[in-house]
Amino acid sequence: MTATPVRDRVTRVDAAVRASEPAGDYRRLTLVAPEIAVLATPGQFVALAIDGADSALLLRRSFSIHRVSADAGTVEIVVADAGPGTRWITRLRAGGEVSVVGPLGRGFTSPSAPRPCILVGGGYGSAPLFWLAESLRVQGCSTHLILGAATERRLFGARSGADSVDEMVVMTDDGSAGATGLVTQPLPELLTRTHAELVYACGPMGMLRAATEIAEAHGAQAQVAVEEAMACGVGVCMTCVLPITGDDGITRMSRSCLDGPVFTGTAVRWDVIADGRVAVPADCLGAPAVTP
Amino acid sequence: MTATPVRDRVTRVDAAVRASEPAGDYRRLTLVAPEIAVLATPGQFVALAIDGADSALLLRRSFSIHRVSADAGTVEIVVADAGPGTRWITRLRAGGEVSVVGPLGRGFTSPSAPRPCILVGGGYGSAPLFWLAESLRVQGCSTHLILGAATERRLFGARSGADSVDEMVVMTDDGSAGATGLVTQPLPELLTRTHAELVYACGPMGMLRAATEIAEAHGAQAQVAVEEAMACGVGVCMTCVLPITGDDGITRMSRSCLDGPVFTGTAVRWDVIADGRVAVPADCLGAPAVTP
Amino acid sequence: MTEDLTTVDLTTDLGGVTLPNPLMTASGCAANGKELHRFFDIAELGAFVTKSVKAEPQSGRGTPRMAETPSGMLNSIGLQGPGIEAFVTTDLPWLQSVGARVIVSIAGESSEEFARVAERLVAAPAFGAVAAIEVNISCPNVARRGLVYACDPESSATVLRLVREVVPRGIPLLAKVTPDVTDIVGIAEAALAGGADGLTMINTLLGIAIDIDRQRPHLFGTTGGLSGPAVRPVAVRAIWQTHAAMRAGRIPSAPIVGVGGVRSGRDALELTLAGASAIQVGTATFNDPLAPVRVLGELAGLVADRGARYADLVGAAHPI
Amino acid sequence: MTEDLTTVDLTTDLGGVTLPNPLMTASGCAANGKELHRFFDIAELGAFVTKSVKAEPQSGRGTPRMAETPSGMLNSIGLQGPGIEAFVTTDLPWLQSVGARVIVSIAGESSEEFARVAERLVAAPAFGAVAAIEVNISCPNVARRGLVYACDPESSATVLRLVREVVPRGIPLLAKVTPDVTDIVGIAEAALAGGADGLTMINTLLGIAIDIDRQRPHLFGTTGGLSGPAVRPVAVRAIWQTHAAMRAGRIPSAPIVGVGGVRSGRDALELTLAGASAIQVGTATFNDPLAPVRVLGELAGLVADRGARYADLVGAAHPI
Ligand SMILES: Cc1cc2nc3c(=O)[nH]c(=O)nc-3n(C[C@H](O)[C@H](O)[C@H](O)COP(=O)(O)OP(=O)(O)OC[C@H]3O[C@@H](n4cnc5c(N)ncnc54)[C@H](O)[C@@H]3O)c2cc1C
Ligand SMILES: Cc1cc2nc3c(=O)[nH]c(=O)nc-3n(C[C@H](O)[C@H](O)[C@H](O)COP(=O)(O)OP(=O)(O)OC[C@H]3O[C@@H](n4cnc5c(N)ncnc54)[C@H](O)[C@@H]3O)c2cc1C
Ligand SMILES: Cc1cc2nc3c(=O)[nH]c(=O)nc-3n(C[C@H](O)[C@H](O)[C@H](O)COP(=O)(O)O)c2cc1C
Ligand SMILES: Cc1cc2nc3c(=O)[nH]c(=O)nc-3n(C[C@H](O)[C@H](O)[C@H](O)COP(=O)(O)O)c2cc1C
Ligand code: FES
Ligand code: FES
Repeated sequence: MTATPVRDRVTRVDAAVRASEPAGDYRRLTLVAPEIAVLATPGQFVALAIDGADSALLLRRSFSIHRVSADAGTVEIVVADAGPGTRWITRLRAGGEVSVVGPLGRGFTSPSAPRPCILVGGGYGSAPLFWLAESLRVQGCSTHLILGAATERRLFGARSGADSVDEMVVMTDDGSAGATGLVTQPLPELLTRTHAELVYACGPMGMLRAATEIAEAHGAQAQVAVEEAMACGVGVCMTCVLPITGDDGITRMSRSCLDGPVFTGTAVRWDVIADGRVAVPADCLGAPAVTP
Repeated sequence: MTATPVRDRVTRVDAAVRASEPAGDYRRLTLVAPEIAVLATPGQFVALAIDGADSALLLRRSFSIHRVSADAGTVEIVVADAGPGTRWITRLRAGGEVSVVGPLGRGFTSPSAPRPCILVGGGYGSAPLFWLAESLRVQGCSTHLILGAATERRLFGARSGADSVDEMVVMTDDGSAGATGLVTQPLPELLTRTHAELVYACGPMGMLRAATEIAEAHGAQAQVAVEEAMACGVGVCMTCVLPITGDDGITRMSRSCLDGPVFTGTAVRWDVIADGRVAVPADCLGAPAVTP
Repeated sequence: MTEDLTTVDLTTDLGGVTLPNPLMTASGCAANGKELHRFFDIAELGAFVTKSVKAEPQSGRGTPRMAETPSGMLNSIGLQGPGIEAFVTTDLPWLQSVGARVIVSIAGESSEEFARVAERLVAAPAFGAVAAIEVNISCPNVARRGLVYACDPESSATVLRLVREVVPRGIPLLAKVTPDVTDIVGIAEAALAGGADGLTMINTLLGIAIDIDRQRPHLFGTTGGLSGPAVRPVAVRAIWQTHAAMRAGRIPSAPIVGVGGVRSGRDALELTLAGASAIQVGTATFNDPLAPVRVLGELAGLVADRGARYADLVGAAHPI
Repeated sequence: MTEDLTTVDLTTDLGGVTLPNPLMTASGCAANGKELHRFFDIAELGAFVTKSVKAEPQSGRGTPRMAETPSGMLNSIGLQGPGIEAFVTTDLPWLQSVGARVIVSIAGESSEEFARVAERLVAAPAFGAVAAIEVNISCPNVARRGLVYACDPESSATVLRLVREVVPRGIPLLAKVTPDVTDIVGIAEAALAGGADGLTMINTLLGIAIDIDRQRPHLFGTTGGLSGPAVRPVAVRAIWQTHAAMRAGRIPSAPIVGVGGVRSGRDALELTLAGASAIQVGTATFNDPLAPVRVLGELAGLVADRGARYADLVGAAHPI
């Protein structure tokens, strides 16, 4: 497979692995994919195939783009070993090859004018935030990053990340690095102090919901990057849906790979999301008369 | 998986790959498997798993043992890239690991007293013959090897093999090495000249049949190593059967992984074998009244 | 590949309609075209098969809607879609605008709903883009307590009959059947008797995955449809049995559109040799968004290697 | 694994017979014991299930008898075996000598043949080693033109009734069913009504592979049985549906022996949570001759991690 012509800002490419470095519990991979590097914006993601035609794992795995270098033609991702697919990826080494589709989805939206922004990243969820912070900074925004994880080894970017932002706060559940507590804990104080109107959040669902609610309570808007199980990543299978309320007030089951992964926090129907399941709200467009 | 205790001269072991070297169109792999090396005899085989638990290729692939070194604890095999499974194996490199079950099957039987022996190997079928020749030589037999293949690149052992035997004849279909012709062509003359009573043959079915018939015509016995598609290699699935006539004159569908892969040539029911298919002879034990 | 593939004759006949090549998307595995058109020109395919559409908008089920399984996956989408009205005003005109030959997949909870959807489709201004209609009878019949239409010969025939009444003769109807039956040839026969011009086989197999950590079914909807390379031998068997029955004159002859586990040109040829006149690529598209055109190219190479026309290879593995 | 696995309670009840653990070989995937006993002590298993045996010796089919498929395989052995006479004089005494708990799988071309085989087995001196009899009704009924017994409720019930008549009460009968039916719960119900004490599900799915180079079916016998991890979601579904019907009181309660695609302890637990009281490992044994004991060890670890007894996990994923 060779790279396909870019028809509409998305492509499939066989990427050489330039580097694979450990980063706490994660690995940071640098992939040579110039076609993707020139197109991507912060908050978009890529989908990697797991091995070749003889792999029993048929579906691609999705990863936020950590950063790109248009000059070097590289795309970086940060991968946690969470199962067989990510295990294969974390075992890739420089010189290996992997099929990559991207850039996918809608990324973060910048404020229309320079404003203070708060970024909240849980675990590897912080991966796309440094690149986002740098692009916000170029646009004249001040950037305040809260980095959190269960333990120090699950933090990503705690060492090098400070350079990308104006302020960085580190939190761990167990206090093994930074302050003890949840990543959303410093958020109210930070919102009050910075008068930020925008919160960018990436991490587990519970954290995204909390960030949305805290932002809302402070009159700010949250943009949340969700992580739904995706069979295709390109919008054709309808597995990755979430109930999202549109500007017209109507809730639809929307594809998080196409309309997301970044959604306005208040548009997400958190009320039907619990314990890894998402129900169809009764008022959703096309909802069955009686829920099955 | 670690090596299992040897209960009955067969074991499963995770073998490190010590070396993988090109040999014409093939690759010669050296596997560290001391438990197997001490047990094996010429004509036996090993069965290799293709990759780990996430491989879509579930069944093991079988390979004749080329030679063993009990001292080094190694087992060598010669592999042709014939499909997805063997492709994976030929891409293994030193430092890699592969699950090996062996030694499997019944190998070649030595003559009861020192005798001249003729060995006939087609393609990679020659792989087990050098080791066999060396062991025959230790028993005082003279050894005469005919090596054949379609082309030079498909010969195995044409360079180094001569040391293992008293006489070596090389044949290729296209004359790219040795004399032009089939591997069985020099057999009648050699049988007449050496007065050999035993022919050992390993290669494609057509060759095994021809070797059997020529040997029989010269009053010699052929031992042929067959290659039937095997799902398990260890005797539990009944996929690898061939119609074999026993000493009692009764033909049974016998497992080539357990009762073979080496059979007495005249015991094989060549009359029902053609074009990759084997029918059940009407006089076979338990044959259906009407063939389906 | 031995020769210029553009000279290979890949044309295939689908109950009176001739397609330039046999490759298609599979319903529900390609949405309604725009998404894949970013990767390749969907008009290059023999036909583009749309997601099954019902009369009204459908939210589909809750999530998780998918579980990966060895060499396959389970899905439980619940036919999420915009409804036929939005389909004919938005999706179909777009498909027409890019020059795609369209096979519209229709579904319903009652045989009347199928007919209603077909009627609305036929009345659409963009109906000219429609090459055939695929009638997805592998979906639950509410009147029979959710029993899938294609599990019952009579219900299958009824749906086809009602749809046939409202669809003009020149538009072939393909009945899409499920392999989860004791006698797939009997269902095929009933669908043909009802008015189908061809068959699409197979839909997914019913399956379940359990989340062993949460100790509950993995999918929100409990059961899902199994698809992907894992099921290919079942698809080949269904096509083989049905095509064999046609060759033997036990049921009327009709084109079979093969689907199930096709990932490569070799797989497409396998279904063809078993008796399929056209090939759909479904789940493999999730692995490779270019799979439908890639498989087309690979198939063209294999047909060329055999010095054959595609049509000559249909059912060629049958002894009689 | 958190604790000493020898303390984990893995006992399971199989229609009155208690086994020390739920792990078994699958019929036809372990021959009759000697071959695997080279790799591990088969008496460590909950039970050893033998290759289906008929009245007379069987040559089985020609070759190729197998085709590898994605995450699975097709087989077409044709029940090759020594016949019941040789089985009871050679195989069964050997199994008894190593202390194995034996489940003998029986087959026949007529319901009378099933009964005859069972009768001979019951009369065998080594019958004391037999823990249960598995009645493989997923094989063709010659009287009904080769229709598989387990495709028809009535034939299924008849076989079980005739076998039940000749087998002493204390020996459970397990009816082994095929998933290639429209309504597997209906077949299960019929088998139980006929006299089965439990069910083994699933046998292989009917499949075909085509050799695209020779342009003919790959298997000598054309069709084969699909097995391996590829079919696991179908096995889980069959077990789930049947166990759910038992929980709801729609059919009588009975133990289900789960089989289909189990390769790891996680897979075994998946079938257990769906409703299986025991687990057979078939095709995975071809990948790893130690698979049955390896899976047993892995399952013990998972049961221990959950601080549970095995029996508590049977069907635990059901909401009600
Ligand atoms: C938009 C997006 C961005 C992501 N970014 C990152 C990232 O930057 N770094 C990172 O390490 N991981 C990221 N993930 C999660 C990552 O895709 C999953 O961890 C991975 O798919 C798990 O695959 P597995 O085979 O290792 O695990 P398994 O649990 O065995 O996977 C089984 C199946 O479930 C799906 N699945 C399991 N967990 C998840 C999950 N959390 N999200 C989505 N699908 C899942 C898999 O894709 C696969 O199909 C992201 C996911 C999405 C959707
Ligand atoms: C006893 C024995 C000894 C062998 N010795 C050697 C050897 O020394 N060197 C060597 O290169 N090859 C040897 N082979 C053949 C080797 O096992 C096959 O080439 C290999 O299994 C093909 O696997 P594949 O995935 O590459 O090809 P595929 O054709 O894709 O395999 C598909 C399936 O068919 C089976 N199969 C295909 N071809 C053969 C074949 N020729 N024999 C048996 N099974 C087959 C495979 O095992 C697999 O299950 C031997 C086979 C046997 C039975
Ligand atoms: C996510 C998904 C959604 C599907 N939706 C539909 C559908 O709406 N209508 C339909 O007829 N088949 C649907 N199918 C079935 C496919 O069209 C196809 O018959 C099946 O997946 C087997 O082919 P495959 O193995 O190539 O995927 C769907 C399959 C998948 C995986
Ligand atoms: C080679 C082979 C032979 C089999 N023979 C029998 C048999 O004789 N009797 C039977 O009831 N099932 C037989 N089966 C079916 C298995 O017992 C089992 O039901 C099926 O393979 C599914 O389990 P698995 O996926 O673990 O293999 C056979 C399966 C295979 C692969
Ligand atoms: S992952 Fe397929 S539509 Fe989003
Ligand atoms: S390969 Fe399984 S019995 Fe020989």
